[in-house]
Parts: sequence; structure tokens; C-alpha cells
Amino acid sequence: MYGLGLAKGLVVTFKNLVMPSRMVAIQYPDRKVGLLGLAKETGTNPLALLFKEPGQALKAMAGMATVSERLPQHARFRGEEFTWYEQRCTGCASCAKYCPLGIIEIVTSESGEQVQEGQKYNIDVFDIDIGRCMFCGLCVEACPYDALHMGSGFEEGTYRRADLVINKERLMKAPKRPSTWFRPQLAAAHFDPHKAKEGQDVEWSDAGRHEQPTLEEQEDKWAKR
Amino acid sequence: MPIKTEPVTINLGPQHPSTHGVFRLRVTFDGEMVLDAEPIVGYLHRGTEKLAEERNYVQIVTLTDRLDYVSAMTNNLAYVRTVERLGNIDVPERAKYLRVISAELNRIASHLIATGFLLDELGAFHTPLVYCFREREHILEMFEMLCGARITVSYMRPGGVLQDAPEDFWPRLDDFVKTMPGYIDELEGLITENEIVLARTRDVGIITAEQAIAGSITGPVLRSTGVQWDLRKAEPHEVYDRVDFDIPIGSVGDTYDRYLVRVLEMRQSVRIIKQCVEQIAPGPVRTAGPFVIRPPVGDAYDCTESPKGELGFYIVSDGGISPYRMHIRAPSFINLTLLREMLVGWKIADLVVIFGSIDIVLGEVDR
Amino acid sequence: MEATVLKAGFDFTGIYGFFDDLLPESLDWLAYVIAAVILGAVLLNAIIISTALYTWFERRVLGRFQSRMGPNRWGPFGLFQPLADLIKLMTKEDTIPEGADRPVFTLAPIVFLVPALLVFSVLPFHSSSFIGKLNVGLIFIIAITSVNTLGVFMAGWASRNKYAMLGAMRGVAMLISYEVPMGLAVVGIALGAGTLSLSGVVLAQNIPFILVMPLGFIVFITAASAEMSRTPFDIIEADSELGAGYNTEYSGIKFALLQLNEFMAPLIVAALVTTLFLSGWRGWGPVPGPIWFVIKSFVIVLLLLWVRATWPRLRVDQIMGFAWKGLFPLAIINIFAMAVEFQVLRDDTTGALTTGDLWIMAAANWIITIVSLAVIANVLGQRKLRRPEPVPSQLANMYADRPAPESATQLSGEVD
Amino acid sequence: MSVSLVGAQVAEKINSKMAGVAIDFNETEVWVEPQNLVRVGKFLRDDEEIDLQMLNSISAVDYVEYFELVYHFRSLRRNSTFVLKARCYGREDLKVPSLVGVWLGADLQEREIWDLMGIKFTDHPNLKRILLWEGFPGHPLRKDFIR
Repeated sequence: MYGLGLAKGLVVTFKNLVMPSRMVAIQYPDRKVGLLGLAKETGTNPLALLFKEPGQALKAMAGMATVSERLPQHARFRGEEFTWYEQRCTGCASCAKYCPLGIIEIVTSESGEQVQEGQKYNIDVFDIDIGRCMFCGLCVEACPYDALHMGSGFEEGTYRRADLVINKERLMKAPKRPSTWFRPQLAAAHFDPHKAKEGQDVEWSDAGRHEQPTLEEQEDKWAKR
Repeated sequence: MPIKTEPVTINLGPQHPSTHGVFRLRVTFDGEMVLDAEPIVGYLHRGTEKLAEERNYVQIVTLTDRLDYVSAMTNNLAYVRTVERLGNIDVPERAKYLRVISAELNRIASHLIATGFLLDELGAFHTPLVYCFREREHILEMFEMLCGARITVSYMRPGGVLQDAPEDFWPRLDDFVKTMPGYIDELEGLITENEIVLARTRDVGIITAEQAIAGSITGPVLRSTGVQWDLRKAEPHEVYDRVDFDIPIGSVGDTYDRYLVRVLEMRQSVRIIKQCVEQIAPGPVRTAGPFVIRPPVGDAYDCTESPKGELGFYIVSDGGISPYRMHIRAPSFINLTLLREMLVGWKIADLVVIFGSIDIVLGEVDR
Repeated sequence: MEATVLKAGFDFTGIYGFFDDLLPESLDWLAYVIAAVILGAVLLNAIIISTALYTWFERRVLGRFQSRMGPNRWGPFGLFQPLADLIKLMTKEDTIPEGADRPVFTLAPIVFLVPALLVFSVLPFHSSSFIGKLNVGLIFIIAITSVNTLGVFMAGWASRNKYAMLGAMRGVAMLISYEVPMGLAVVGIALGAGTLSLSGVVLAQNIPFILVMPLGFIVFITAASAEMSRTPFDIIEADSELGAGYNTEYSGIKFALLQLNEFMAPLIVAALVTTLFLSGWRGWGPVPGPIWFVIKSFVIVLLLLWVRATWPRLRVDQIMGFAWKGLFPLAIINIFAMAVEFQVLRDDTTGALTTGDLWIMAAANWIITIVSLAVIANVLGQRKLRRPEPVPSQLANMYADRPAPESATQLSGEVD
Repeated sequence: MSVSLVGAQVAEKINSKMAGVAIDFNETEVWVEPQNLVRVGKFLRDDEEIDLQMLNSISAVDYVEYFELVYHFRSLRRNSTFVLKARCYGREDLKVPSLVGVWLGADLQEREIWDLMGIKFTDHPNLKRILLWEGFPGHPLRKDFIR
């Protein structure tokens, strides 16, 4: 009583003011850095920095230099831009059927091969409207051939709603860094989309869940019967 | 000649700093005193129950995340248990443990928000609120590890859990279990014996046990009146019967008791998680089953103890791929029955605090 | 009593003297006016810039309290943030609600700002500050600080908004009821220092008055923080209940003036407390007078910030009760104690108090403070804070259908 | 686990008290006529043995030929649950007595059923729409609600 509780409150706030471990704010797009911070970030010692790029160093001294900083994401993060392997996709449209919002538009046409034997359709249109998507991942869960994977980024903002529709070309060109959500084979391979550098995309052949049956197995399974 | 005063009617409208979302309260004041308070809800009504009739049983899981958007895991758990009871699907052991761990983590996150916002309404300039959010961040990061999303988790499926926890989830959970009691002590240090908090919340907005039961109030609000009732003990589902924990109760049923019950429950949840981590064994996390479930004709009601109270789902199935009718027993909605009795007679400052102590989430009230 | 240390260098007489030589004899009043204008301009700009800097400082420190950064985007370490705020507020449209009482609405911010600036004029920043020697300084301050009560009501009434009206009514009740303890605390100082002029008070403080009359200090700082409606008394613009209280309808430059006043208030209280209780500019060592003044008021500002970041708000009736039942008797006890000690200890001829007497007074006052605080706390209702043990009610039994496990009713929260 | 009361026993107890009130029952549910809901409710609440203290939830289901009101009860003292159902035929201006007199908790739930399903509850303190605005045409949760 007698204000002891109030004093206890003050002690707690003072502890949070003083202890550096409590400073948890992450300055998202870029972090303001002083000269030493800049040196640590660019790996050069502060003096060399002064001579190499004086402009940057002076800005750093005024505490204005910025260094990009990101929230550490987990490999299983359901990102926004999908990863799609056209080699694996047979145009079965189970992703479009399974999406609760029905925002995947897929148009396929005859591909000439024998469709009964599991050959592919030609996919003419494959649009995902991520403007209305809630990234629940049911399409990725429903895809039987592991052709569609969740992406890993979240910075897909655009100025026009029409740009939010991901079309087939954009999916084919995009770097293949899928999230390991509902893809245990990627997790087993310890693939982390956020740390993958340039050349470390996941190829279509090893993005699949079940092992690829060799040609002989397929033949004796279908042709012989 | 008595001073001619006239009651003022004010809309503590959908747009107000302390209404936990789009909740409108038409309040009639006589000066500072509340004469009459009438809740007007429906601003966040998305017709979840109508939408559910057009989706199959797995797609509805994404709908239930958006009900009580502060504790999505418990919504999933309640829904999924009802579907399992309807289609008598059994659940592997490891999935049960993963469900209880994520539900209890969610309870801590939800209680942190309730306590943080209660202090914010008391006027403590957002500092305790930021501390609570800082702790909640650890939990959201763990959810991101489990299911890829922080809030809209849709982690559970009828028949188990969508996917197993990654390896780096467990060390993170152990570290959380070790540090969380320390943070709770710090939070209590900031609040529990604080004279101003005591002065503002002691004997404010009291409801008695009989009133609470007659008003079908459940959850921490019911327990704060001294009624020791918790579905995790009354109807032990998943692994709650293999885990030892207590049900804290309040003594008088005022705002302070509601706050204290929530803090003690947070400690018990940490205790449950610790025992679950010790007892969990490797194994499958989901019983194999078709994507599209067709439960037999019939109806089923099942419920679980969400941080706000008893969250129940009543599903009627006509054998098709989507439910014929799904009714959600939302604790936040029903806990509002006694709002008028709790508020009348108190001042504006208390109105905000009492309303905050009931801890409703508008996604669940309006469905 | 007055150590008239006429130092050369930059002070009022200097400017006046300079212009006096320049102008012919008949225009010496003009020299006086010019000197006053220059000094006023310097003082005004100093205060407003320091308030702007203080807004940056408060937001940064509050950020640190809440484990976040605070503004650091604009300019080095976010120092241009106040400038950015000012530009934003000046360019924002200055709306007047329809049906508002226009003249009163526009006049309110001015009524807020003028007293805040006037208080600074009287404070003795340095031993030779001319205005600080105003012989009725204490009464001037008490009179000026009570003007913003009028401002609160004008703003609340004129903006024709129910929330603002509620905020204004509360504000007026609180501000008036906290004038009394603040005034009485100042009476204690007048007794201790023997004079009403602020520089006299500073000179009399061989021991800082905070040690001599701790009760006076507690009453003054509580009443002053209520006077400027800071936590735990910020019910005027209680953001969780009334949105933004009286400044709900203000925008644009009027809102900037209100914000300026709100952020100037802590500086005023800090400066006042340093002058009255921490012996103003007096300090040992090479550090000059004004720097000591700034350091001491900086410490008080930090204390106010610390309290603002931590404590919740009291309810209106509790605040009023605390003022009349809590602070008022404490202030009277303080005056009574000071009067008795002053009468007993001062020597008959000059009526001055030696440092030795001050130490005796300090010892006596400390005991009186502890005793009276304990008594008042008990009287004010500590009993209510005890909590009966929780007893599980008979209305529910979770184990009705099966034997109750042994550790069923362990209610304490410790985690094994 | 919560013991769900056996329909047969409860129906037999109700019929012993008020003849012919419990029309039909199965292992966990009992059907009653809508008009004597209040009498059955009072009996279920006050009876020593059944003692259903809390009205857990009211759901309304539109089976096109009739509307079915499903009342879930719970006894905290005996940790038991019970389901009471009532069928009201016809589609326009259905009248069902309100249970607010017996359990205060029915208040908001009945207003929601009136709002979304269109079943009127007689002598309810303030039967107004709770989720939708006053002028909303029709009741959305009905099967024949086509906007």
C-alpha cells in the first residue's frame, strides 16, 4: 500500500527503459545507422570508410545513413507471389476448384496427346488474382502434382488493382523460390526461400512430393496391361 | 429551485478509441453517471453462417479463423472437433498434443491483449499494452513456424493438424516456456498492486454468480464471480485430462477479479504447454482421408474453452459436401447480455473499463 | 537581502544602456521599449523552440519506455520531427465545426498560450535576471496559471461537441480544485524564504527547499501535474474515454497552439519546481548558473515523463476527493509546521533564517511528512484494497460426473 | 466428460409432470410443442434432479417444411448437457414464446434468430434486429432468401 505498488510500476518501466534487450523494435524498410554501425554493416573499418565514400560517412555521422533491415521470416511463411512449375502442371484445375474464393482462373485446351494416359493439357490462361486472395494455401494443399507452391515474399503492393492479377508469363519468369509450406520435401532439403541466393532456385524436378517414376515403371504399369 | 438538468445521449460509436473494434453503445448520461446503455452491433457482420452453407468442410476452416481473430487456433479447434464428432473421424495422438499446445499459446496471446487493452483504457498511456504486444510477438512467430501465417492460421483440419511442427519450433517453444513466467511477473508488478488500478477496478462492474449463470456468461467473466467452471476440466477433450492444471477464480466478480483471473490463467497455460512438450511423442499428425468430407446425415454440437468463453459449433449435415446449417455459439456475443446491468450507475471512465474487462472481439460478436 | 551583483555582459541594463546612449535624451522611453521588445523576442523564441525540442525529446523517451524507437526518420535522430509536425499542422485545413461559437473557438488557443509564456518571464534563470526580481513573483505565477482553466472551458464549450463539453466540464472542476493545494504549497515557500520575489526565494535557499519542506514538494508537484492535466490526472483529454477531450474539434494551426501549450506545461512545472524547491540557478563548481537551472529542470522533466509513461488515470470523483481530502490537509499541515518553525527559529532582529535553522526545520518537517502521509493514506481508504479469499461457489462442480482429482482446488498461480 | 441426459428419462419425467407435452425423443433430445416451451423450460430449470441452470445456446434451422429451434442446456452443478427441440410449421409470421423470463441469456440470441431467421418471439423485452439494420428486407439465413 502507500504507493508501493505505484513505485513497483515505475521500477518495471525503468527496467524496460534501460535494458538494451528490451529494445525490440525492428525498423522495417531501413535502419538508421551511425558511423560505427555503417562500418560494421559494410565490413570496413570506420576510418577507411571516411576516405572511401566521404558522403556516406558524413551522413552516417549525422545518424542519417540507412541500412536495409528485415523481419526474420520462417521458411514456412505463406508468401504472396505464388511459385508455379508449368512442367509439373497438368491443367487439372483442382486448385481452382478448391479455392474458397474462386479466384484462380485456368483455361486449358487439347494438347493432342492421349489425355487418358495422364498426359497434360495445354494451359492457355492461368491467372491468380492475389488482390482478392487470402493466402490460405488450400490451392497448394489441393494440387496433386505439387505444381503450385506458396511464395515467400509479402511486398506485392501495386498502384493498380489490375496489376495484382498474376498471369502465366509472370509465373513462368519469376524466380522459383517456393515457401516450404505443406511441402515436406522442401523442408527436408532444408531449403529456405529467404536465404536462397541467385542461382539456388528449386528445379521443377525436385519440387515434387512423390519420387518421379522412371519410364520403365510407367510403361509396365500402364502399357503392359 | 432545483437545477434543471437533462440527460445527454451519446454514441460511443463504432469509431471510438476503446471499443475493441466496431461496437456501438448508445449511452444516456446524467452528467458523468450512466443511466442507460444499449449495445448496437452488426457493423462487422459478414454472414459467416450463410457462407458456411456454400463451402466444403475444409474451406470453412479458413472462415473460422476470422471469427475471433485474436484466437484463431481455438476457433479452428472448436470447429474441427465438431466435424470430427459429426463424421466420427479419429485424431492421432501427436495431433492432439499439437492442437493443445497451439490452443494454449493462443489463450496466452488473447489474454495478453485483454490485459494490455484494459490497462490502456485505464489510461496508462499504452506502455503496458506495448509490453503485452511484445510478448505476443513471440507467440505469433511460433504460429508462423507452425502454419506459415501469424493470425489467419487455418492450421487444423478435420482429422488432425495440417502439418507437423518444424524442428526449430521446439527449442523456440522451450525458450518461450522458460521466459514467459518472468514476463508475467513483470506485467503483474506493473499492475496488480498498483494503487490507481486498485482504486479504479476494485468493486467496479460487479456481477454475481447467479446473474452470470442466468445470463449464460462463460469464460473468465464467469470464473471471476467465483464459479469454478472451465470446459477443459468439465469436458476434457484432446489431452486436457492428461495434463495437470488449475482453474483460477475471482472472489467478488468485479473488474479487478476478471483481470486477475486472466493473468493466473496465462500462468496455467504455460504450465500446460510445458507438460505437453514433455509428453508429446513422434507419430502421424493427420488421419488419411479424402479432401472433401461427406459426414453422415445428422447434427452435432461440440464446444471448447476459448479465451473468451465457451465457443461451440452446431452443425447439421444432410450428407452433402457442405453443412446444411452451421450455428456458432459465440462467447463474446452472449457475454454482452449483462452489459446493461453492469454499466448502469457507473461513470464514463468506469463504463470504458467494465466494457474492456468483458473482453469481446467484434469478429465473434457479429460473425 | 538582495545580492546585487551587477555583472557586465549581456543583461537587461546592458541593452537599455546601449540604446540609451544612442538615442537623444527625450527618447529614453524608446530605448526602454526596444530593450523590452528584444528581450521579449529572445525569451519567446527560446521557449517555443525549447518546447518544439521537448516534443521530440518526449516522444523519443516515451518510445524508449515502450521498447520502440520514437521518431528518427526526419533529420539526424529525428530532430526535424517537430518542424515536420509544425509544417503539417500549418498546411492542414483549419476547420471550425458548424454551429460552433466562432469567436470563442478561435480565441481559446490564445487564452491557453499567453499565461504559459508569461510564467516563463518571471522565472529567474540567472542571478542578474531583471524580471526575476519582480517582488510579487509567487502570487503572479499562481494567478497566471489559473487562467488556462478559462481556456479549457472556452475550447470545450465553443467546439459544440458532446465529448469536448464533457472534457471541459471535468477540466474546470479539476483545475479549480487543484489551484487550492498549489497555492497553499506556495505559501509554505513564502514563509520559508521570507520574500515573495522568485529570485529572493532562490537566494534564500541555502538548503534546497525540497529537503526543508518535503510535504510542500509532494503537494506542489502533484497539484502542478494535475494543473497541466498530465497522468495520473489527464482526465481533460482522456483519450480512452473522450477521444481527445477539449481539443477534439481543433485542427490546423489552432491545434498546433494547443499542442504547444500541452507540451510547454511540463517545462513550466519543471522550471517552477527548480526555482521553488531545488534552488534555481545556485550550484557549485565551474558550471554557470543557467546551466544548473537547465540540468535541474531536465531531471524534473524526466521524472514527469517517467510517471506519464507508467501510471494509469484516476477517475474524476477520485481526483476531486484526492484534491480536497488528500492534498488540502497536507498543504495546511505543511503551512502550520513551517509557521511554527519560522516563529520559533528566526532571530528577533533581522528575522532571517540561518542555514543551521534550515537544517532543524528540515529534520522536523521530514518527520511530519512521513506521519501525515501515513495518516492521510489510511484515512483515504487503504482498507478497501484488501481482497477476500476466492471461494469456489456451490453453483458449479466440474467433477460431478467423476471423482475429483486431488489437486483440484489449488488456486494460487505458482507454476511448478 | 459431460453426461448428456437420456432423452427417454427426461421425456418421461416431463410427461409425468405435464401430460403429453414431450411429443418425441431420441437418445439425447426431446421434442416439444413450441407453445409450451416456457412451461418445460421452467420445469427443467427448477427440477432438483435435472437442474439445467444455463441455457447454453439457441440455434434455428430452416428445414423448408418447418423451422426447428434447438435449445442446448447445461447443468453446471451436475456437469450434464441436454438438447430440447421445437418444430414450428409454416413460413410466415411464426410465433414462439420467448424464454427470456426463464433464462436471461436467451435475450440476445432470440433477437439474432428473429433478425436472421424471421421467427418472432412473443413477450421478448425488446425484439429488434440485432445484427442487420432496421430496414433490411427479409431474413438472410432462410433457405429461400435470394437477394
